Amino acid sequence: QELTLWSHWADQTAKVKFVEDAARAFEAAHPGVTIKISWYQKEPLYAALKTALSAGQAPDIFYAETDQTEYMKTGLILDLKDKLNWDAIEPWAQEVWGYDGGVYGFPLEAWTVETYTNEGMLEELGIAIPVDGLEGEAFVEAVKTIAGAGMTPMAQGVGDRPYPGAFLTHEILVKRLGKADYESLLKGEGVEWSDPRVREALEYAKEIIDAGAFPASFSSIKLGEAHRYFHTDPGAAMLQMGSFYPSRAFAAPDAGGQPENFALGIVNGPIPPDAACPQCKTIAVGGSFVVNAASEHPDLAVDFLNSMATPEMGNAWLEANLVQTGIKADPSAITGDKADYFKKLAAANEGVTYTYGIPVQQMHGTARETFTQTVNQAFPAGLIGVDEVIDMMGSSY
Amino acid sequence: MAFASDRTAVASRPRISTAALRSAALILFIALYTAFAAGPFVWVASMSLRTTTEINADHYAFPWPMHFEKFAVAWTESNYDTYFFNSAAVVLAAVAILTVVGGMAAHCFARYRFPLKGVVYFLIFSTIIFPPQVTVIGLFQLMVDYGLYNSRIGLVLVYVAIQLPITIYILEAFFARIPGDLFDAARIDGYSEWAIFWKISLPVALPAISTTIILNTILLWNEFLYAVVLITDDDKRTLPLGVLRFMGDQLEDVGMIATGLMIAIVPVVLIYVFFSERLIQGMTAGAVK
Amino acid sequence: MAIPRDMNAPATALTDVPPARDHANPRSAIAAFLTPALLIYAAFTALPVARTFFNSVHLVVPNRPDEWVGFTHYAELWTDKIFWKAVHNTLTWAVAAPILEVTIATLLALCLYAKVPFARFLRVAWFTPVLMSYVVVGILWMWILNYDWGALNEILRGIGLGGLAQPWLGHPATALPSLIGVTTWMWTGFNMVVILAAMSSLPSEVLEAAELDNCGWFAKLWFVILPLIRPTLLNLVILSFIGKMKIFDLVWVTTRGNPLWSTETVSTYVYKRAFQWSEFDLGYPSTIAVVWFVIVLAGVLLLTAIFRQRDRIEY
Amino acid sequence: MAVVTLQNIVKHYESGGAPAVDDVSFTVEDGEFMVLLGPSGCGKSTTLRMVAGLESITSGRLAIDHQLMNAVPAKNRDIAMVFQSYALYPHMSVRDNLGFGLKRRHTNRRLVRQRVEEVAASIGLTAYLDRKPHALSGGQRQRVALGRAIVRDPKVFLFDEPLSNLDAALRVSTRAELVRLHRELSATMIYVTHDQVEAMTMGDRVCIMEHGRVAQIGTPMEVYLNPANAFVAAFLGNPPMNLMPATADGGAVLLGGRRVAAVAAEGDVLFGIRPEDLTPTDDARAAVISGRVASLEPLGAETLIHVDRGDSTVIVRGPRVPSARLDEPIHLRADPGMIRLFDAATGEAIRLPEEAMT
Amino acid sequence: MAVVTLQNIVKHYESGGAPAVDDVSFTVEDGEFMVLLGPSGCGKSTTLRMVAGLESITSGRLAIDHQLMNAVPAKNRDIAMVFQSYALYPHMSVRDNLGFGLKRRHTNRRLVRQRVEEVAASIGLTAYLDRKPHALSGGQRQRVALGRAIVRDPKVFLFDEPLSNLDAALRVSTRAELVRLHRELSATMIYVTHDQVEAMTMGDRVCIMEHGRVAQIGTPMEVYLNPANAFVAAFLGNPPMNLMPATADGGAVLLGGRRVAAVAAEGDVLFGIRPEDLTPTDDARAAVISGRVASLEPLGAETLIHVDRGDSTVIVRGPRVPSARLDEPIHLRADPGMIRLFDAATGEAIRLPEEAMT
Ligand SMILES: Nc1ncnc2c1ncn2[C@@H]1O[C@H](COP(=O)(O)OP(=O)(O)OP(=O)(O)O)[C@@H](O)[C@H]1O
Ligand SMILES: Nc1ncnc2c1ncn2[C@@H]1O[C@H](COP(=O)(O)OP(=O)(O)OP(=O)(O)O)[C@@H](O)[C@H]1O
Ligand SMILES: [Mg+2]
Ligand SMILES: [Mg+2]
Repeated sequence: QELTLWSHWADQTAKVKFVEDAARAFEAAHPGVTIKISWYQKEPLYAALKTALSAGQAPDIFYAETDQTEYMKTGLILDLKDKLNWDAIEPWAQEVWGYDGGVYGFPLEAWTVETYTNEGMLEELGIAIPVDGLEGEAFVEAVKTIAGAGMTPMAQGVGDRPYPGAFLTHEILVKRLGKADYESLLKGEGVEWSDPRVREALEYAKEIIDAGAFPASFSSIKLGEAHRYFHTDPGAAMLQMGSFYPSRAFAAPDAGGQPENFALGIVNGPIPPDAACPQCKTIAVGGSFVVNAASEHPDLAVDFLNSMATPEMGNAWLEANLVQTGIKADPSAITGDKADYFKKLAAANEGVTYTYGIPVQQMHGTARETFTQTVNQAFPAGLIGVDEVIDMMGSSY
Repeated sequence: MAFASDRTAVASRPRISTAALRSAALILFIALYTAFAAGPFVWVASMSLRTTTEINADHYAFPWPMHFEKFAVAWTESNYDTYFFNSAAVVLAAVAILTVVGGMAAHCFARYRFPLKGVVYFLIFSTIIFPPQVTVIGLFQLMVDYGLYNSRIGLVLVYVAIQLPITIYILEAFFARIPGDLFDAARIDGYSEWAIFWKISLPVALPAISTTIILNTILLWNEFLYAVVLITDDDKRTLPLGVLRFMGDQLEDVGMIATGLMIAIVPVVLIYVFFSERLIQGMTAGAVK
Repeated sequence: MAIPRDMNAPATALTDVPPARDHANPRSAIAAFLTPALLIYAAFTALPVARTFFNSVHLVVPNRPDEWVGFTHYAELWTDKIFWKAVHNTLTWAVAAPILEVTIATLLALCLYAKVPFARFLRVAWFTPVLMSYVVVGILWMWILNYDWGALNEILRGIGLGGLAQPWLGHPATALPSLIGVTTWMWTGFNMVVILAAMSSLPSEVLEAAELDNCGWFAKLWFVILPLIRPTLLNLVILSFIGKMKIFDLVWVTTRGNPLWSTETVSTYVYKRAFQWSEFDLGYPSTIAVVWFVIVLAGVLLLTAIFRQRDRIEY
Repeated sequence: MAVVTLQNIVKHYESGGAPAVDDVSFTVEDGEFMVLLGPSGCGKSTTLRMVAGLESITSGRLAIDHQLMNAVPAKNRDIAMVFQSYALYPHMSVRDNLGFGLKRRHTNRRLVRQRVEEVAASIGLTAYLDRKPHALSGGQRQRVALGRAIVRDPKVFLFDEPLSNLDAALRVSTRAELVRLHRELSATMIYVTHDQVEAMTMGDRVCIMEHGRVAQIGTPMEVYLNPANAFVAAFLGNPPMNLMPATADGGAVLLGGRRVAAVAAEGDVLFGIRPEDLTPTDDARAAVISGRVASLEPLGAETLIHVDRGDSTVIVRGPRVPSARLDEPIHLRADPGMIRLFDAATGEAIRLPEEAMT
Repeated sequence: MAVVTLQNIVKHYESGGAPAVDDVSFTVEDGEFMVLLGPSGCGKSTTLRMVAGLESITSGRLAIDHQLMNAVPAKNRDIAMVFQSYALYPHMSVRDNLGFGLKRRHTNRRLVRQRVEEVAASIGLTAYLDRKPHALSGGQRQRVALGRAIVRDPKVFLFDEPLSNLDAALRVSTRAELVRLHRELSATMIYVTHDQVEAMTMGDRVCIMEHGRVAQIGTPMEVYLNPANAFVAAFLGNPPMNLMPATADGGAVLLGGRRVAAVAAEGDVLFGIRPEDLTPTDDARAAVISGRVASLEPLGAETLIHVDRGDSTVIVRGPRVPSARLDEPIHLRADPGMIRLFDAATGEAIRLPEEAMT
């Protein structure tokens, strides 16, 4: 019997190794079974999957992310509700993959949106940001101070991704509206973009942006570059980034990692005035595996996924990839030089309320496209103002 | 500015100063444009010999020491060898088939009159306007039906199909200019139409053939969309995916990307250098004239 | 082949002549030459295209029978702002780029035609950009246009024009022009080679006649050379036009249509709709493709009509 | 060798259009050298190409050696053709050009090689066997084209204006070579030209065509001396026959009021006389034509005298140093046996009574 | 109009290579029609192109109207040239082709238009003014090329084999037209050709070139009758002068043992006589040449008799119906005034005593 699996992460060796190891272990435990994995980049994978699924040629298991509700909608993937070992999986991760009563994905990778700080630089400028974050004008002042000193306050860029530019606005909106209202805003169900709270939140974000939060090269900085920009050259005070940050930053400095002795801090992002949920944060389920509904060995496929759904595997993932997972794991069990980081991360996430998924994972079609173009890029780049955002987003549903 | 037929000293002697001024401006223009055209290439070439750390320190320094070992690393660590040979095999086969099949069709359009010739020609040619991003899906379904999905042969045939119209277009123009007497002479020498195609049309049209070979090789060597969608096995994939791999998600490894780019560019440059004189001749007569 | 018959049979029987056989255009040979191309064309081009036309009036979702939706996709397209923005961008590109490419290429070809020194080297140097794929070119130019260390801004700063330094691909006003510049960089050399070839095959005596008719180099260029290579120029314009109407890879590698759709092209939009919008329906993207096909075809026909030579040029 | 028979051959390029060849019939005997002569566009090449099998025959019958050939493709007709453009294969050496047709028919390499070298020697190309055509002079190319035909030893040779791309001197010598060749091979040859010197000096018979139809067939001297109609008369000869409008009153032909011939015709006729058959005379009454010397054209060996008759010009061939002086009146006597008359309406020749003929 | 002076003109295409034109000097007088005649590759075109300014002059002086022209670019020389290929602007109508050169010099549109129509009328092109060149026949194109030259009313007209692309009949009539034109415009013209009929009939003077050097300059009759050397003798005439090796013993020239001329020369000479100056005779003793009739070439108006002398062939121009019979012996008498002798080594003509001259 042969199981086929297509996945993203072709160039992320740690993840590849994790899945390949699991596959080899599974093969050892199930003689006669082979697992054939094709590794792709994300773009090509999506193109290949789209065509292959349309033609009924997709593999048994494949990579998916939570925004791909079309799989569920068209019944192309298997409902795993009664199949997967859900006890080993975080409840929020299960909730994210819920659709119409079923649960569809095995949430291997997960991450939170964090505001990383360059503690050394902040100290030099005499700015202190508590773990719980700065509120209202305090944050704006901090940004102004940093910018005034000729430094870059926040190192984001949108050169190659449809979401990092939106982190600032997104976090502010979450905090201002609270989890439920924010989700209905994004889905276009209930809360409108013309809602005064939205406007206030946007105006607050605009204030930060106008204070010079982002570098001039904001539009061309790519994800990887933003990391380097933040920790090495020329250096920035803050970086709002997914918690996959360390998967790159903890590499050797020669390979683009952060300098030794870099004082990395993690804090809560800016909190808008009148925040409904000052301690709201975002957790996103990233790379997940789903089972093709047309698979010839669905049970075998589920068995394979279950073989990864163990706390040991969860910890192995954490250690190898330095990013969270939907598998229940115990970060405190991690020892060694990364332990410190996981402690900080745990501290930063102490007592927060999670919203699930960043906006592009929750939106569809024109709205998502408009969001990427405006909130993710044009707005933070200072190309458009609050009114345009409201107009364009409002008319995009 | 001197013209070809002005090469005589006759024309330029009396107004030396303005002529010198003009030629200085001309040389400046040419130098600037040359820097513009070739500079980027030189820049990547230099970066391909430097490590990312060196590059980040100074993006424009001379590549010293030269890290030729990067090529070896790129070649071995990223499956480049497999990709490279797949690309070579697929492109070679596709270009060979294209040359023959396209040549045959072009020969037919150029030499014979038959009913609906204009319509057929228009049909074949008009489809080159179609965005491949859409047809690829329908094509995918068909490839599965044909049992050619995830096979290099399938990719070869698709490549033939996408380059066929332009190949026919270029060759037809050239074939049409081969004097008809040549074919009549061969007929009288006792050759069948088929033999005439092989022994007269193709050899005589060598310049145009080289043109299409170069163009097709360049375009197919760099083809990306179909290569991604129609091939799933890693050991059947082609080079453009390898190039993309270097600009991976994790790190901006500028130096390594540059090395990968160079590996992808060099074969095409070699093909071009090898055929470039022919290309000129081919252009004179075929293609776009 | 007919069996040869005796000619000395009664000459009245003109009717017994075998049916005329077209020696100049033998049917069987025509069929043999055309069949392979037609088969490949039908199997790998015509069917997918036909399929696209079919899809454009259906809702096409896997695991569901195709549903006839009439022209609703077309109606939707009519009001799709992003689509029209993409059309606008693509047309701008498809009009500007051929003009730039062909004009600059003509100038360059003239330089080489005038036999400047190192002509062979220059020809190769100018041609090299076209040897690189759009992916390579895209990466390369992202570096060149990089705000912080890109060559363009470095040069501007170097010559004291640092104020003009821009995030070239990041601003709606400069993104599209920058990309147009990139395609111009890429394709000018190719056009130059073709034009040079056309110029070299001009009859030298006609140019000499022009000289005797009191033409300086500009008059010769304007009144004689350009009109004579007009068919070549037209072909180049059309090729370039079609190429830009389909442009995808470059945008995809560099800007993906950002910022604010200022570099969105029809092809990238089609791709987004087909592969990225988390929808399986192929109907709408197919509709875009069909509408675009019609627009491009019209454009090509229009170009040909405008620039067509009423008479052939023979020399 | 072979007999070529054309029977009522018609060719329409476009159905419905005017015929390019219209009801042409003639037979080329075994070993005969037949020349097709006519102005540009009269259908010579088309006729030849139908014989070769390069062009389909719209109607009529074509036979070679009494075998009907209409449906036989060119490659099976065993015919050799020399093209005006030579049509040498540009990518092959002279050797391969010569051997190309042979190789198709014989497989024995050595024999082919031998035959090629034999022919190359006979036409003086041995030294050039390994050159490509573009490295040959016009005359050498022409000889390769010829060699390619000879080497095959075909049933019929066809020539489509093979000399017209050569310069004057070469043309003369190649003409002689072709005649020699014909004599040696005693092959059936059909030769298309619009140069009448070639037609006159080379052909056993000449077929003169006009607008796709045959105007006259005969030996060179026949057609020169007794043109079947005014077209042939005006086409042949350099300068051609002088043709002047005259009237016949039933018993005699009157030219400018003078009685110039006795013939049983009526109405408007054309009076024809060749330039060499006119001689200046002092006896104005014996003259058939009088006029003024308009110009003298010395050709070295002889001088052409252009005589202005008022409404028309007559050309006379005179000796190197003619007695005529520019602008002076001149009287011309015509050789009575050389006078030809044509119907002014149809152009057909009018038979003169026996005594008036040569 | 203008005087064109060439003084020791030399042209090397490749420095170090053989000169294409080697020390050529001559003067074309105002209104003169000068023909450059010579075999292919002898440097005629090169000479002409240097006069036009299309080719640089390696050394020597070129003057037009006594003004040194070496450094003046073509467009400022006020010269018109008719090319062998016509070189019409293929994208312009006949009207624009004619008017182009004028428009480049005058701005007055109406004058240009008027002049173009005037010239078009004079060369019979009025009906074709709006056609493009490709829609014209060869002869019409030729006339456009001519018109383009005339319309400008230049100082000097240059012609580079303007008739060689025309068919025989057209060539004759265009020749006459050119002569008329020259007479009407009385313009200075230099005319390149390798066709000696053109040279003979058109030129006021003929300059015969060989290997880049001037072989002889003179009026057509001068060069025809008294060629300066054997090259000119063999080049002119169709068929050319018969040249036979003979020996001189100081007082007489011996040809085949017969005494054929009295001259004060010594050693090997060439005995020259033109075909039209030989006449068959029955008197074997009066004959200078005897031989066997090798072939008869009837040309309609006359017949060429090829006489085989054993070691060489002599051509004789005979009447339409010659008395000579194939393969029979023949004796030829030479017009004594027409005998020419050349030094066998240098080819230079040997002056004959007065009495032997015409
Ligand atoms: N392929 C063709 N299609 C249509 N018409 C043609 C074709 N070839 C020749 N014709 C026409 O047929 C007629 C006869 O042409 P053909 O070539 O036989 O003339 P020709 O006597 O050989 O003339 P030339 O001396 O110019 O070669 C002409 O009116 C010509 O225009
Ligand atoms: N552009 C050139 N470069 C080098 N050599 C040349 C060039 N043009 C002509 N020649 C050489 O110069 C010599 C004279 O050439 P030219 O064209 O003047 O001859 P021509 O007398 O006009 O001959 P034709 O009758 O063939 O036109 C020839 O040997 C020729 O090969
Ligand atoms: Mg013909
Ligand atoms: Mg010449």
